[in-house]
Amino acid sequence: MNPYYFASIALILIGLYAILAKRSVLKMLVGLSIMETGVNLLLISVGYVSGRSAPILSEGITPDRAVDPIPQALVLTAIVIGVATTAMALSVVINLYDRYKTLNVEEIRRLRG
Amino acid sequence: MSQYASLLIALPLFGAFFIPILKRISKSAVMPFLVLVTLIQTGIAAWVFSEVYITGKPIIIMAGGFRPPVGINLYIGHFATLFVLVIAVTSLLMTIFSFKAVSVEPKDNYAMLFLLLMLGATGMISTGDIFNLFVFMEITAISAYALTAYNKTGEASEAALKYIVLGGIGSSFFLVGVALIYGSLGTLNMAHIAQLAHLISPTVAKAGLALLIFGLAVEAEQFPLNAWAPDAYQEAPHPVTAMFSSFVVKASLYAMSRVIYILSAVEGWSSILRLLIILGTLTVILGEMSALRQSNVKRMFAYSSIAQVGLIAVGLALGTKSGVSASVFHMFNHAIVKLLMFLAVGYVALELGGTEINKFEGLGKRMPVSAFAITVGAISIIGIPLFNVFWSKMQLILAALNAQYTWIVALILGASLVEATYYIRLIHTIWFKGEGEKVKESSMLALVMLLLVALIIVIGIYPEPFWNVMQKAGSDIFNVAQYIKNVPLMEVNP
Amino acid sequence: MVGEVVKRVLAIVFILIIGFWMAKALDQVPFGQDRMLVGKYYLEHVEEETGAVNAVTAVVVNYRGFDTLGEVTVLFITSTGVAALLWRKKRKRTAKTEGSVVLTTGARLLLPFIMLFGAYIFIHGHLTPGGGFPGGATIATAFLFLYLAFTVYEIDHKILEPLEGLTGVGYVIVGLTGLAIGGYFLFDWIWQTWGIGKENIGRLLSAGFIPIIYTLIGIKVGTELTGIVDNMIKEPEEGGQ
Amino acid sequence: MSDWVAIFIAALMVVSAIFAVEWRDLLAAVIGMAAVSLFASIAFFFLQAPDVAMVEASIGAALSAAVFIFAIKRTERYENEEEGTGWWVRW
Repeated sequence: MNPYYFASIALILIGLYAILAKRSVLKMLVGLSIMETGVNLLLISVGYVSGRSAPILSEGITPDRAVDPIPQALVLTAIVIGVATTAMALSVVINLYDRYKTLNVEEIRRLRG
Repeated sequence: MSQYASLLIALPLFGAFFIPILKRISKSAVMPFLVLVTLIQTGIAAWVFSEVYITGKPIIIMAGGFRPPVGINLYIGHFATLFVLVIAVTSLLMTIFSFKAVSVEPKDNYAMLFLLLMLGATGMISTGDIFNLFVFMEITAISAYALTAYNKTGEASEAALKYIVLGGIGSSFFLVGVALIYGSLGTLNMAHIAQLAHLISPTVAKAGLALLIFGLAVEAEQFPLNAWAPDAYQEAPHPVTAMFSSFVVKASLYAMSRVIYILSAVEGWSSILRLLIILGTLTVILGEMSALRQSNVKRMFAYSSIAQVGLIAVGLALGTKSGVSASVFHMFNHAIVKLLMFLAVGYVALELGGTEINKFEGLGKRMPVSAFAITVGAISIIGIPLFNVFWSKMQLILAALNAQYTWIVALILGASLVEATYYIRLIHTIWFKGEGEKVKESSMLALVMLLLVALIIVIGIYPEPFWNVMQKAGSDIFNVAQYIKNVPLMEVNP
Repeated sequence: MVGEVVKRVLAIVFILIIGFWMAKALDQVPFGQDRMLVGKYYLEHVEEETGAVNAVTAVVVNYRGFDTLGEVTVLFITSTGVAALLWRKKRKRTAKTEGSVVLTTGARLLLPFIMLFGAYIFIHGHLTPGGGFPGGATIATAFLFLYLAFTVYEIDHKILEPLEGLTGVGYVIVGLTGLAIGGYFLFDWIWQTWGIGKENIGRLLSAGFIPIIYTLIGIKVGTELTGIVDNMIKEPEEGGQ
Repeated sequence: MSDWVAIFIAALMVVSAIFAVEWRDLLAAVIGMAAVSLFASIAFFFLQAPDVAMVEASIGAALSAAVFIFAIKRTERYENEEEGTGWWVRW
C-alpha cells in the first residue's frame, strides 16, 4: 500500500480513536483536527498522478504534464472549513468551561433522559 | 430569465453580509431587515415554484455560465422548489416569532446566523454537485452549532459541543466518501455520476455510499449519530428548534436519498437500501421509546421528531416510487406539524418560564390558542383521520405493502400507538389538570398558529391536490434517468 | 474498570472495521494513475476560458465559484458565531507582560511588510501558488503579532466589522453583475464578454475577475481571522458576564 | 528515492499524531497537532500541490494552533489522569 494512503487512513483512525476514547474535550478536538488533516491528505493523494508537476501552466508545462487540479481546489475549501469548525468548537468550549469549570466529558452531563 | 432563480442563494447571502454595515447605521433596523429579506425570499421561492410547476421543467442554474459537469449547477426541480418554498415560509414565520423569543444579545449576530441557516438548507436542497453539497451542509451545520449555543448557558454549550463532535466526524466521513467516488469516476456532478454509475467498481461504490450516508446521518438524525438531537432541540432558542425540525433535517434526508438514488445502477445497490432501512427502524424504535419517558415537553417533541424522521428514512429506502412519494408527503406534513408544535411550545415556555410537564397543567385555561395548537398538532401526528399526517402514514403503509415489507406496517402502526400514549397523556394534562389565571396571548402569534392549524385541516380534508404535487416531487428523486436528461450535460472526453 | 476495558476494545474494533473498509475500497483507486475526466478538460481549456495560468485558481474562482462563495460564507459564519458566543457586556485584554524588545520592534517594523506580502500573495493568485486564503491568513498573522507584542493593542471594531460585511457584499455584487451582464450568476464578464487582457496571459493584468475576487477574499479572510483572534484573546472583566 | 521520502514523511506524520493524542499536557498535544499539519503540508508539496501546501501551513498549522492555544489559556492545561470512553454514544 502506498505510504500516503497509509498515512491518511492512519491519521483518520488515530483521530477517531481520540474522539472515542479521550475524556478531555480539548483532546477530542485535537483528534478531530488530526482526522481532518488525514482526509485532506487522502483527497490530494487521490488526485496525484505519478511523474507530473503542479497544475500551473507556465514555464513549458503543458496540460498533459500536470496533476489533477480539482482535488486541490476541494482541499483548499476543506481546510478552511475545518479551521472554521475548530474555532467554533473552541469558543463553545470556552463558554462551557466558564459554566462547568471542567473539561472532563464524564462531568459534563447535565442533559440526560 | 430562469437564471434569476440564483437570487435564492444570492439574496440571503447579501442580507447576511449587509447586516454588519446596517448595524453601524441603526441597530434597531436589524430585525425588521430580517423580516424584509425572508419576505422577499418567500416571494422569489413562490415565483420559482409556479414557474417549475407550470412549465413542468426543472430550472437549471449554471454558476459562471459553464455547463455541467464543468461548472457547478443548481437543480431546482419539483422537489427542490417545493422545499425551498417550505424553507422560506418557515423562516418568515420564525422571524416573526424571533421578535418575541430572542432576548439574548447580540441580536444582529443572531440575524446573520439565522439567514445563513436558511441559505444552507436552501443550497443543500437545490445543489447538483456532490462537493457543493458538502459546502452547503457545512454552512448549515456551522450556523446550527452557533445557534444551538446561542443562549450561552452551560447546557446549551454542552448540547452544541455534542453536535460539533458528531458533525465533525460526519463531515470527515462524507469527504472520504467524496474522495472515493471522485477517485474512481473523475467527476463530482451528480447527474454525471449517475450517467457513469455502471463504470464504478461495486466495492468502492458501496463503501463510498455508506460513508456518504453516515456523513449525512448526523444532520438527518439517523440512529448511531443522532445523540446530539434531543439536547440541541431542548437548548436551542425556540425559533431555531422549529427550524431544525421543520427543514434542516429534511434537507439532509433529501440529500441522502439523492446520493443513494443516483448510484442505483451499481451492482449490489440494494444492500445500501437495507442498511438505511435498518438505521431508520432503529431510529424509530429508540426515538419512540425515549419519548415515552420524558418529563420535559420540548425534549419529548424532539424524540417524537426523531422517530418521524426515522419513518421518513425507511420510506425513502423502500426503493419504490410510491415509497419515495409517501416519504416526501410525510416530510411535508411533518414540517408543518412540527413547526406548529415547536412554535406553540416555545411560546408557552416564554410565557410560563419552562417546558417541564407540570408547567402545562391547566394550559387549556391559561393559553387556549397555544393549547389548541398543541392539541391539533398532537392529534395530527398520531395519525387520526381528517388530519394531514393520516394520509402520509396511510401512503407509507401502502408503499410498504407494495414493496413486500409487512413488518414495516407493524412498525408504523406500533409507532403510532406509542405516540398516542404519550401525546394523549400530554393532552390530558393540558385540558383536564390544574387551574391558573389567563395569560394574554400575542395576537400575531395566535394568527400564525391558527393559519398552520387551518393548513393541517385543509390537507387532512382535501389531500388529493397535495398528493399530486408530492408524487411529482417524489418521482423527481426516484426517476434518475429523467434527472440525467434534465441536466444539460456537456461531453467531456477522457 | 472491566467496563472501561470492554468499551476501549469495542472502540478499537469499530475503528479497525472502518479502516479495513476504507483500505479495501482504496485498493480499487490505485495511487498515481491518471484517472482525470473533468480535470483534463480544465487543464486543456483553462487559459482560453479564464485567462489564468494557475489551474487551481481558475477552478476555485471560476469553474467552482459557488464552492468558494460557500467557503467564504463558512468563515463568515464562524467569525459571527465566535463573536456571538464570546459576547459579554464588558471585555478587555488581560495579558500582563509586554512582549520583549525584539518582538515589539519587530512587530512595528515588519507589520507593513507582512501586509504587503499578504497583498502580493492574493493579487498574484492567478499566476503563482497562493491566492486569497493564504494571503488573508498572512494579513491576520500581522495582527496576531501586534496582539502578542502589545498588551493594550485592540483592533477597531467600528472598522473591522463593516469592512468584513462590505467585502462580502462586494463578492455577491460581482456575482450579480455577472448575472446582469452575462446572464449567469458569478459569470466572468470581464474576460468572457469584454475580453480585457486577452493578450496578457501570464502577466498581472489578465484573468478577468480573478484578481478582483481574490482581493475581496483576501481582505475578507484577513478581517475574519483577525476578528476570531480578537474575540478569543479578550476575556470578560470581573462581573461583566 | 522519492519512495523513501514518502515513507519518511508518512512515518513522521503518524508518530506526531500518536504523540498529539497521547500527551497529557494539552499544550504539547496542540504542538503535536501543528506538527502533523506541517508534515502534511510538506507532503502536499511533494504531491505537487503548492497552493494547498501554503494554505495548510498558514491556516491549518499556524492559525488553528494559535486559536487552540488561546482556548487553552482560558481553560485548563492538563488532562485528567484516568481515561475512558466518552458520553455521546449513550442516549
